Amino acid sequence: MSEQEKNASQEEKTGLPEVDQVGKNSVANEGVDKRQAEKKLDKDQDDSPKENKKEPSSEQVSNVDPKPTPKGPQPSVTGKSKPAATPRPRSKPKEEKEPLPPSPEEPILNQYVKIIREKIGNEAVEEFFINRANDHLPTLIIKKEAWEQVAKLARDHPDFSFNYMQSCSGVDYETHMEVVIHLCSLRRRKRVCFRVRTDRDRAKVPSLSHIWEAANWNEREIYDLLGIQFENHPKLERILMPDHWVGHPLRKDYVPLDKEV
Amino acid sequence: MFGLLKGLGITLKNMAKPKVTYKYPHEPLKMPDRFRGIQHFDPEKCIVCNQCARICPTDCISLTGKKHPDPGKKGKIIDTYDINFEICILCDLCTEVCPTEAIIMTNNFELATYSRDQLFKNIDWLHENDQNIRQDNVSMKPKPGGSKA
Amino acid sequence: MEINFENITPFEQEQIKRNILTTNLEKIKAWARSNSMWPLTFGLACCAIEMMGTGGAHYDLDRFGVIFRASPRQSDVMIVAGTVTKKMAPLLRRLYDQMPEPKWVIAMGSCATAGGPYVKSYAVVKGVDQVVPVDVYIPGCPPNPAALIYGIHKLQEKIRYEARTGKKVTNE
Amino acid sequence: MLRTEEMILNVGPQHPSTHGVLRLVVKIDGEVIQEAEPVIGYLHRGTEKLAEDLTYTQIIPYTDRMDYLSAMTNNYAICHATEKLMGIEIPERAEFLRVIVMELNRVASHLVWLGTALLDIGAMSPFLYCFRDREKILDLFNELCGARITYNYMRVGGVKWDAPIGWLDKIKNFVEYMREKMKEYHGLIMGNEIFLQRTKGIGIVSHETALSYGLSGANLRCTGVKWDLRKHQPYSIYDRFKFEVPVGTRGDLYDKYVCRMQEINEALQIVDQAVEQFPEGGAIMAKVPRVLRVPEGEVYVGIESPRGELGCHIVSKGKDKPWRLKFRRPSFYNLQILPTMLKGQNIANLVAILGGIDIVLGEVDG
Repeated sequence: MSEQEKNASQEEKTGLPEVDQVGKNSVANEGVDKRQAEKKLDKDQDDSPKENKKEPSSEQVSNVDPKPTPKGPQPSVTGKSKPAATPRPRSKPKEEKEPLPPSPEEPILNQYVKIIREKIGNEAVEEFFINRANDHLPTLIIKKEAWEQVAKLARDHPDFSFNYMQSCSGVDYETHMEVVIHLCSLRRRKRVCFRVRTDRDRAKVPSLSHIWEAANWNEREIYDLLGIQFENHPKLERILMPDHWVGHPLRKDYVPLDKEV
Repeated sequence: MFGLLKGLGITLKNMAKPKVTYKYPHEPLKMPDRFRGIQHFDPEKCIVCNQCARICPTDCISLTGKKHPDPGKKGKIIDTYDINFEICILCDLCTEVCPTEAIIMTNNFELATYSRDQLFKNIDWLHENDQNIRQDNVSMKPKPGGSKA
Repeated sequence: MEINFENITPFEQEQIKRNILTTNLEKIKAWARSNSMWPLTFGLACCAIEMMGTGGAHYDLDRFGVIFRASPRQSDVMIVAGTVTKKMAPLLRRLYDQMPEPKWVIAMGSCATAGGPYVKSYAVVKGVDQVVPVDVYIPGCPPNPAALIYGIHKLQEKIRYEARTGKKVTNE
Repeated sequence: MLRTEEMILNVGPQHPSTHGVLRLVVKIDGEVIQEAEPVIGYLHRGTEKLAEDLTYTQIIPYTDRMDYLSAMTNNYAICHATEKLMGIEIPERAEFLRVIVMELNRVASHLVWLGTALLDIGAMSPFLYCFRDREKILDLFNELCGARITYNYMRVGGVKWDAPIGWLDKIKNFVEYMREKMKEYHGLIMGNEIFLQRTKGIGIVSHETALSYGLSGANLRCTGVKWDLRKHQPYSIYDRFKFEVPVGTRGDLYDKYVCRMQEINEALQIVDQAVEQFPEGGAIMAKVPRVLRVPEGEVYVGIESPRGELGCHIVSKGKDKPWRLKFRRPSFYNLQILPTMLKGQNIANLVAILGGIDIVLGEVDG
């Protein structure tokens, strides 16, 4: 996988043949098409929100359920943007009638995806959607292998220039782990959310601490509380808990060793 | 050097100002009405709805009800009502959810004790704690007094 | 000097009572100690801010001879103000051991008393009395400065009472 | 030339000048700090884990205890995030009350900072003055919501208490009073030669470093970056008020001091305007279901707390309890830069620099 990306980046350096460029563009377009198709699906599925709501609750009771929750762990376009579609009193009146009018941030999101796919590779972006509840925040799910490259690109590319890390958190979804970073560009005043998924048992994500210094302690904290290993981290040690602590407390299956002191 | 003297001048000016220190232990300290000290409980008002115990973030309230002694009446009456004041964080959520104002806050804050057992407050203690009860309990409703004038 | 108590007049007796303080050493010691309690600033969390506030102008702990000391070697009282975590507990014990005798501990706030809001947390000690002996508990989250002053007075009373009667105050 | 030896010095966790239970392992060579390593976690209480077992209403009192110097902003962060996820719009009157208390809390928090930071560099009397004036704010809060530090004032959908009778007039008086006092502080501190020598040119941070470390609040603005979430990512009703974002130029301790002092002035100005525009009547709570079932989704909101960007990241799975709640705690980010700032400094500047960052350990450790 990483070899492929290397090739891709090498191609970049050596100057891409035009055919390739066109091909990539078409892929990006495909992504948009797929998205729209999914949107339609969303409309169809919208009728049954209650059933979906019940399922996760039953799952939380029994931790053994191997199936992923229908919406949470696999944040597809349908799942995440559903809250906007439910008939709640919305702060933005334009969203009240139509289930999903095009979001104002959508062209920007598509541009992000296009740039990443051009520069790094088609597989770098797993999924992308707009988090409507959160002020139409563009959200991209990145492949683990491309995580570091995407981060670098996000900081250095003039169309991104996300030079400020707002937040970095880890989430345990019981089926997998996720690292979520929220970036902000002070110049462009735009925000973006990148996510990366990793396996639960051998959670491992490349470290970003050499790109944003802010990631350093954050990754230590995530390692401490959730047990995600960060590759190439300068000092991956426990930061909040004592060194001899057993287990990672924020994991959903964490059982405290001692009740009292 | 001038800056230092200027600062000293301000300090000296403040010496002549009236004292701000409260004479607390010698004179009782008046707390505002909404101050959260410790709860007062009125068993007659309680309808054993369990809402206060459920909303408590630290689970410090425990209560049991029993059947109404008068067989003609429905519902329950309160049997025991305990607040573990060791872990009560005075968040005021219990008084907020209580539909009948059976549990309300008082202003009493002089609660230091020599042992942890004394911080376990039972129904009798809470009922006897009937000084400085908060007057203004309907918090969520707008009041005319809060307006600009 | 011999004083013959047999033949002093009631007037003289009255004068003696008024001018000569009869006491014992223990009581003097307790009086001195209780009026110059120097607490160790063991501020941990929110309660520490209230403790600082008590030291500020409006409540002014100096009135009671309570002057905050930074070093455990110079202090008699430890005001544990805030949440004691499992990471902090050994250090708390060490600081307590470093304090010279006689020493007292005030558990300020519900965190120090019993874990308070964090009673279900994995990282918090459920009450500082599991680590050091506590003399006075002040409930509240955080206790208001006046409650802290009340607690300190309670401790002063305790010191004097113990000296007067020789009994330990536990559950009185 | 005096021969010096490297030595490892352990500062904290219980230390008068650490603002809370921070431990620093400092490697010094003579008087010069070679290396400093903060050890944190002495106040880690597991709020995030506890929050997973609490309903959204029950979490609010816990946020009070995170950054205990400005509990109102913490209250606001969680309420704002939840409201965003549920799509609740809160009444105007509640918004005004929220802004007033948040800005007053910013003043109170900066006053604590001013008092303790100056105590660190050897000035005793500002501490007493600051706490005297802070007490006035706390009394106002006490009257409003019945607590001095841990307010538990805001609710999802509004605020708990309406302003009591005459409260707004008291605020007006306080703003007047505080403006007067700010002049006094100015005279007390600004001209003081000792203060200037201890702060000017100490602990310089460039703005690139500051951004990379994710600093926020006055720590970022003192380096010359104009970034205030109230202005640049407006939330609540801050776009209705006129205020400036003070920035520094050099990024040293003195600039931090100036920035924070001006922030107090700006906060007072916002309070003044909010009291002026305060709406007559109206509800203080939106219509909110009794049991808050937050729809599925994920939300991150950042707000400007006195220490910087306080973020709240909620992952909800459609229950009445959050699946994951994570706070972006500004002090945690701000503290990270400490080793860089301390390198090559005199040991005497350690507490001055630490005081300048303005950390709250309850927030660092979470």
